[in-house]
Amino acid sequence: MEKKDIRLELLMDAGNGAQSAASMLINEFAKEGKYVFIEPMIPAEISPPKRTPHSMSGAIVRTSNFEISCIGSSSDLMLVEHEILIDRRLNDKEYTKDTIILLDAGDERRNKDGYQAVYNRMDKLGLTYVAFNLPDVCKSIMLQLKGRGKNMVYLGMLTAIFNSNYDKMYHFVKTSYKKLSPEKQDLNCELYKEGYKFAQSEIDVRYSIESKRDDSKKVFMDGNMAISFGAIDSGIKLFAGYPITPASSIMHELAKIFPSYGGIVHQAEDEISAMGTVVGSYFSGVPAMTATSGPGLSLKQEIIGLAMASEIPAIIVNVQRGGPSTGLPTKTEQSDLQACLYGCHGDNTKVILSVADVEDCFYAPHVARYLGEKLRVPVIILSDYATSVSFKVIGEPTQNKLENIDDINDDILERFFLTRFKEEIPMVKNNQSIPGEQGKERRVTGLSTDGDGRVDFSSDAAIDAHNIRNQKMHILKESLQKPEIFGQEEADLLIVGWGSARGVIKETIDKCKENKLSVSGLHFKIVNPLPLGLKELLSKFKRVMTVEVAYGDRYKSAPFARELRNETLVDVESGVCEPSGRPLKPDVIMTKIREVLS
Amino acid sequence: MEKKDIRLELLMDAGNGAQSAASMLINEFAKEGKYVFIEPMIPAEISPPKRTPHSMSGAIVRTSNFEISCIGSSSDLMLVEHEILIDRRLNDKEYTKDTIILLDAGDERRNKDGYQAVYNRMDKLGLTYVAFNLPDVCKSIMLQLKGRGKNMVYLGMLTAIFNSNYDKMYHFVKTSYKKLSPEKQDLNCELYKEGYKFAQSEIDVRYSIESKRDDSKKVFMDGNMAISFGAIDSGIKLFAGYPITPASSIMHELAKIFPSYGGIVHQAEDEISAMGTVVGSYFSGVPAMTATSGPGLSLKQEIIGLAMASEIPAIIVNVQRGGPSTGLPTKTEQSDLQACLYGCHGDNTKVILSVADVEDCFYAPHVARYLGEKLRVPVIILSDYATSVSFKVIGEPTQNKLENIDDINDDILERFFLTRFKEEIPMVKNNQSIPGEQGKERRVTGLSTDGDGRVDFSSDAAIDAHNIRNQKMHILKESLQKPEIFGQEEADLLIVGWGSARGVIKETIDKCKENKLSVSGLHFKIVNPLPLGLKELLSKFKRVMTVEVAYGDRYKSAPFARELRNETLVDVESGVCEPSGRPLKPDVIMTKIREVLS
Amino acid sequence: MSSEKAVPKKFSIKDYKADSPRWCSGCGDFSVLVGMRKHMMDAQLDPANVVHVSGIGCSGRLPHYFNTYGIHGVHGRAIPIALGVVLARPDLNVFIESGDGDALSIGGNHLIHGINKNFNCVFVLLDNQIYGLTKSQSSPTTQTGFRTPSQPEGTFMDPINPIQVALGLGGSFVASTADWLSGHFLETMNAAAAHPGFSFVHVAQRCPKYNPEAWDYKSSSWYSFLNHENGVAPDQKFGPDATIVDHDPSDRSKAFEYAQRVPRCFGVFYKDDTTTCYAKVLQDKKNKGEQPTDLFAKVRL
Amino acid sequence: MSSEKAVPKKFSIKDYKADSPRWCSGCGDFSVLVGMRKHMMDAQLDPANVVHVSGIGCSGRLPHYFNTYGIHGVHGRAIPIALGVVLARPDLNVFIESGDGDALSIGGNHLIHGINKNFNCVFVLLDNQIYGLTKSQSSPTTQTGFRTPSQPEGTFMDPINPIQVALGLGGSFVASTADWLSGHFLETMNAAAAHPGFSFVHVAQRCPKYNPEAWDYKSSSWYSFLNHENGVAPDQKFGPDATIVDHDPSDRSKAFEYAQRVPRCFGVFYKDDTTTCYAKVLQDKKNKGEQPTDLFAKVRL
Ligand SMILES: Cc1ncc(C[n+]2csc(CCOP(=O)(O)OP(=O)(O)O)c2C)c(N)n1
Ligand SMILES: Cc1ncc(C[n+]2csc(CCOP(=O)(O)OP(=O)(O)O)c2C)c(N)n1
Ligand code: SF4
Ligand code: SF4
Ligand SMILES: [Mg+2]
Ligand SMILES: [Mg+2]
Repeated sequence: MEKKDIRLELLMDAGNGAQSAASMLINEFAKEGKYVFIEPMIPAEISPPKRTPHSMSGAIVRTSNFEISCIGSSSDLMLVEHEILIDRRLNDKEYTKDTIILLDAGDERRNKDGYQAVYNRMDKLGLTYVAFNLPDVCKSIMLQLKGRGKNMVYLGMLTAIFNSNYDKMYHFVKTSYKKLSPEKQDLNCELYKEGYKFAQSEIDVRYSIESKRDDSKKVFMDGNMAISFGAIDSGIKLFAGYPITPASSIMHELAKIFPSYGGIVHQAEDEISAMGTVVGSYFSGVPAMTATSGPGLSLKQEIIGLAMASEIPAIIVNVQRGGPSTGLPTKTEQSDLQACLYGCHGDNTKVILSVADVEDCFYAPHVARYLGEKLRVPVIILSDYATSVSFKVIGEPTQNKLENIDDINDDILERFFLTRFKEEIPMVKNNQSIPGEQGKERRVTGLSTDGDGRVDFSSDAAIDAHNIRNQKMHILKESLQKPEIFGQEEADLLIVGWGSARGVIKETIDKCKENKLSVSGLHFKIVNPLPLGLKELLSKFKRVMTVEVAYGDRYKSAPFARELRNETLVDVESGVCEPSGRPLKPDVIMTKIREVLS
Repeated sequence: MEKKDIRLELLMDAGNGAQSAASMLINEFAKEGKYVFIEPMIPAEISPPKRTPHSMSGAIVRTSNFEISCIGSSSDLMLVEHEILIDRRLNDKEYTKDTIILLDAGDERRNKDGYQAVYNRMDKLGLTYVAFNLPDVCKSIMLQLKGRGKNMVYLGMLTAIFNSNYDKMYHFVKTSYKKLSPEKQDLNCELYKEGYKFAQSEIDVRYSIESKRDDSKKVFMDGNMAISFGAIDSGIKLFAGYPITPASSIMHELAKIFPSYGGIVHQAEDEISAMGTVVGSYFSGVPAMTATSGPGLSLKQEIIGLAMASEIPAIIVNVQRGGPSTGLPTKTEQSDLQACLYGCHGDNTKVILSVADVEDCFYAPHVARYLGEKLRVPVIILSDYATSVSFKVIGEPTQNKLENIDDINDDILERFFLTRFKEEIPMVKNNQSIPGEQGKERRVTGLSTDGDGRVDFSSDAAIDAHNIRNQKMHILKESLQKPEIFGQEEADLLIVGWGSARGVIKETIDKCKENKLSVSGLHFKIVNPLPLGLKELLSKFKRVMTVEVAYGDRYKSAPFARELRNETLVDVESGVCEPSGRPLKPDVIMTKIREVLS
Repeated sequence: MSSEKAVPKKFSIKDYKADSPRWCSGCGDFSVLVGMRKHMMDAQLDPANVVHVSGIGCSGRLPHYFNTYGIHGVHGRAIPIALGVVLARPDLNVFIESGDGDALSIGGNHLIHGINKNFNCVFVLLDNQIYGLTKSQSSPTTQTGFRTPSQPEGTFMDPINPIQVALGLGGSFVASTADWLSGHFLETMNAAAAHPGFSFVHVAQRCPKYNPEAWDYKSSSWYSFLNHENGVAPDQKFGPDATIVDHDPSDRSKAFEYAQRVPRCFGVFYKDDTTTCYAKVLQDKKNKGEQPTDLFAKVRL
Repeated sequence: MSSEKAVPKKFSIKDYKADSPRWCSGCGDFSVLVGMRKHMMDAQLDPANVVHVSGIGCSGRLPHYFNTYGIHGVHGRAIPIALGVVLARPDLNVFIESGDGDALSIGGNHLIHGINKNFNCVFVLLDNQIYGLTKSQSSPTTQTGFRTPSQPEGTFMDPINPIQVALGLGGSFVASTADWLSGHFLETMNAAAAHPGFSFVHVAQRCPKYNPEAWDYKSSSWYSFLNHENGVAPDQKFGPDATIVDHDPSDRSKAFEYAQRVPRCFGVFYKDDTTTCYAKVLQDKKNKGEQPTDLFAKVRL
């Protein structure tokens, strides 16, 4: 089947190597010039017992001959290790009538009824499936590998199914297991080969995508790697963090390479401490960043407030996961927006950036430094689980090796729909020197102060400080450009989103165009403050609704809808607002659009 | 001068006993059948150096022959210890052309220029002032008391000025210094007498208020005492807290008496810990409460989220102070609303009550228990500095000795504009047993679970849980009555407020009526969720604006305005929104009203 | 209710079983789970009167697997939550399960104050010398030089010695055992539960996934058992090659010495049943509280 | 800039003075303020290169009164903030001022990890055995039986011994002095500043307002001075009746003994200049870091 765009899924028990097989495959895809996007599915436990729904681990791979910016809605092909996994996965409803399921029937003898039930379920859903049994040769090799290696069989199968380059992939497999003994390396290669042969002869499903030649340099990374590289390139020199899924890999990546770039990685005893250390460093003139996720954000609130009140910049990455509370650590959501906006007690002014994709992750630290240091406020970078773990092939970003923030490239500001500040930014405290500057010694405090930084509890001092802090944010507000619009500036419906919703909105609007639906899209990267002129912008549409991976209903607006309603008094509806733990799906949005327009 | 309503101020250096003198005075006023309201002014430091602006300490006393519900706008009389204090206090602009200032000129020899500057300033402002010198006899007695006792002189003066009962007050003074030696007691009484005599003969200012006889039982307490008593009466059995101004006195009050009522007071090592202990206790079936202020609220957020997700009730009192960060610990503000609403990461559902006055403080714990236990969610009681420290004479509340929350009195629910739940409240976790119940053992967690309470990361489980949690709040929303309206249901202008704004709104609307201005008032006690039908309600007014002790401006709505805008899409303006640290003033609101209506 | 005493129901091990665990195979948490169930059965605790409280981590999942009451709280805060249970309901048996990261990193302050307050509970520190659930960052007990994603050139600070810390904080019961020493573990749990106050039990816990080197459970020559009639007897079945050291658990100075000793020791380091219990003091105050006086007496005009 | 070395400017005491304090008269914080200014002058620290970091409390106001750089942070978190300064700028002289509530109650976890990380700073614990700024609640060091608004029948738990805790946590420099012993205080500060690592200095601090009984500064017979050539000499001017005890600060076990001793001791309990410093390790890693490699090398297709 010649296609422009394919999504496949490889689902195995945790620990069986589905993710590494998938990443080898897409590495090869990418080298072949295809566009790829991969979203791993990771259980919340380390190695949950196999053959349970909890052990579902794997990867969704989308590949195409055009730039893709989201993982899509449903899979064309699912290669699944056993009946429990497919049963679990079907609940997520990411299939269509055209989905083909390849189900390994190797476990059928252990649970005939289970398999039968799943066959029935798939029949009932009208799904096409192939139950296959691996050849004995695979089984015997796997026995020599103590049961491991099935992922290589599957990789072989996928190579055949996707008409990928067998030789190159074989070579890749061979060189990927450097840590294993030569014999084991060979056995893995054997398994790969046998899988390929098996699918060649026994599986009657083929996909191909015409590869585009494109000689520009490409890199392949996930959101968290991009943030780490971005942190380095933006001139941040200190990272303080406490482990938490899905933010930890930023610390891991930096721990490996930061010292070579003159940076320090500090694993703190908790999130409060990490936040304090960032503030101490930035006060001393050294740009610093922390990264966390929901529960850690809650803990950092008090010190974020200190940074704000005492005019110390601070960069906080918050990788949103499923909530509330400990929630669903390896699922995605966009529900921390308001905790970022309002979480700290008292009147708050801080900048909140969100990232739409891997490229944004790379540049967000630059912008965070620019805004944080210019305004001397904390800046939160909001990412989410899906973005943090999703790998994408992107053009290699230009390196900036930023030192002085005034040297920041206009392109980077543009990417976040920002104009360079033209005016002097007022400060509550007139003196903003850093330690070492002689004759300008100063103390900062979370207490109310006058312009000289002296503790002052008078009404006048309090009001002045409030005014100036908010004035700073208003200057930023006035420096924001119109956010990104997809489609016409006037239409029957506008769908609005932020952060990782961009790709989905873009793709949805493309589909709407094809279908001649009068729908446009609007996407925000800076979510606080919001730009001027929004009311006028939104008013040009008959209806406006947001798409968010966050809760909303008839009584309670979804978070971003709520902010827009307040800001514009336009009846922004909470259109798609299901915190399911899964990324937004263009199909779900399309269904909603048709419902709304009908 | 015969008046219906007088406000006086006694300002002295911290540590000189202004507050105790004022409270003796108003105790006597109250016994005479007057209505009284007292707001102490407390420096943020313990004993800041005398004769500096930082040492201003004192009390504002308002007394009248009708029920008063706020401290008012400006003082009729100020009795001030020295020139620095009056200079500092004039900045707050709580005077009118009719204000009379009695300035002790005893320090004039220490700072002639300072006094002169202040005289000039008062002249310029057109204020009436009397600079007086205490008779030598007072000075020599004070010498025997090592400089103390001036507050008793002033108390004597005020007794004379207010035509209060000298004998009774003398007796009161005598019995108030039980801890002192008999000689010192006598010296204090002497000073009182001399002060009285002095004012009788030398000060030509007199006020009197016709006392109303009213034989109903009266009690005299501040907001925090009322919360403590309310906690006991509502059947709460455990208090866990960490000291923080202005919440600490709740813990102090309870520490004195809670054990006699079967309660425990636990001073935790920090706010996070206190919150955890409340959750542990409530999970075990024992109603528990914590009390804190801004910075502590920020720290508690993570565990508040746990309580919400795991369906454990918890009662959190947050006494708002000036912010952000450490801010102005002994000033008032209403800026924590949104931190309460959204502070914790992830989708949040919790009940937020606010208290309008001392009576509400007494009943809020009852309602918090009712809502918290019925819905099994955290309930935040929002008070503020002004309410917490302001003493008021109120009719003695009926005691309820509540055990089972279903026995709660309808009147108490009514007070918060609430109807008793008629339906069963759905729960995410079907089993809500408490330890000790056999056969119903269960585990709770902040992770996503299914209805049986089992850890479940599937989309279905996550969505179900989100739905049910929000459904609970919607049931409450539907049980809310229309909030309190002052004035007509249709008018040119509606002013809206919450919590401690009630008294000011009431008084303002009364004045508007007198002035035939078409203005109504609306006041909320439950601030989350908001009642249904608000859009219709607000739409009947040509303009709507909030009055809040919180920041707002043309670009950024004040907190409550923001919530109303989102909820109703009505253009709710941020009318009076100055976080000055001082309570709302009817005069300031009146000025704004005239501006808006003109 | 009938006034006759009910015949005590005999609880069997399965009365303590709930959901099935989701740990890696070979994880020491399984042995702890089994050992604690055994302890509860030995003590014939009514599951309805037991509360397990935990933080977040692989170890934090333990409460889910006991058919008792349980609170799987937030990271590092099990102690304050458990204190709430104990203050509210002194009739319940409270166990706390906490990891080395949970207890010694983010939860350190509560450990200080839990030990200091000496409220009645059994505190089990599952020390696998690693952050398990977040995929193997250095914890405060990770061995020097061990490479982790957060310190890839090797963990560079010396590990905290949890036993020494517990003693330093004035712990009234301080013991150490290992997940694989099933007899010793059980006896340690029994002794801990018998102690009135905060019983600190350090457990050497295997994490085959991320730190298999931390504890060599296959040999026993690298450790000693502390032996005393007031302590716990050596486990000669599972630790046949361990040396045996006599140690009187009332001797605090010696306890400090043994805590720092190489080869390291398992057993009861210190025990003092007479230390003031915070919860008990508060409960006593409450119980001896005079009859309720007039709530408004003080404020009535 | 000229290449000649500038003649070192001589800083006088007034170069260290900023705003005027707002403490109660007679408060020990005044003496600490004066003592620390003297220390900075003795060491001729350039005020521009000094950072004072504090938490919240009466003691937390100290940084405002030095004409140096300073961060008056939030309650209990001075240590992490100071670590940020030290990691970022090893060239600066960092002092931390913290109260007994700030350091030992809410800030306990950071104290554990600050001491353990042993980063270079002088940590001054102003111990007035009470929560001053919030008006006299019991703190972890309040003497048993002392009545406070939070424990009105008398503080009922035994106070934490901060020196013992610091030693138990492995402190590399642990000393105690008193605000009114001006000579001893100054010398202690000098010794603390000279120590590479986390110098824990406990200061008996008078709070005449809320806990005048805590420290009897008028007599000196109730304490001893620890005396050693590697320590700090006794202050015979202000403590004429104190006994003098010889103690070698390299002896940790003895240090523990003296920490628990009655009469209590002032002086250097323990000192070890060779303990690993966290910040230094990280800075060394960074400095020896190879030249920047190609940022995208690993991820380029
Ligand atoms: C506030 C907060 N910070 C961080 C995390 C992430 N987290 C979960 S478990 C864990 C540490 C686990 O290590 P340990 O306590 O040793 O338990 P183990 O998994 O080894 O049993 C961390 C950092 C969290 N859940 N909450
Ligand atoms: C998060 C937070 N909790 C509580 C407080 C209130 N608070 C201010 S200072 C203080 C304790 C002061 O005691 P201590 O640390 O001993 O300092 P001292 O005033 O005695 O010098 C407390 C509880 C606060 N500012 N922030
Ligand atoms: S990661 Fe380690 S501690 Fe966690 S379940 Fe696996 S083996 Fe056990
Ligand atoms: S309360 Fe105590 S510590 Fe605070 S300033 Fe007054 S005397 Fe000093
Ligand atoms: Mg661990
Ligand atoms: Mg103190």
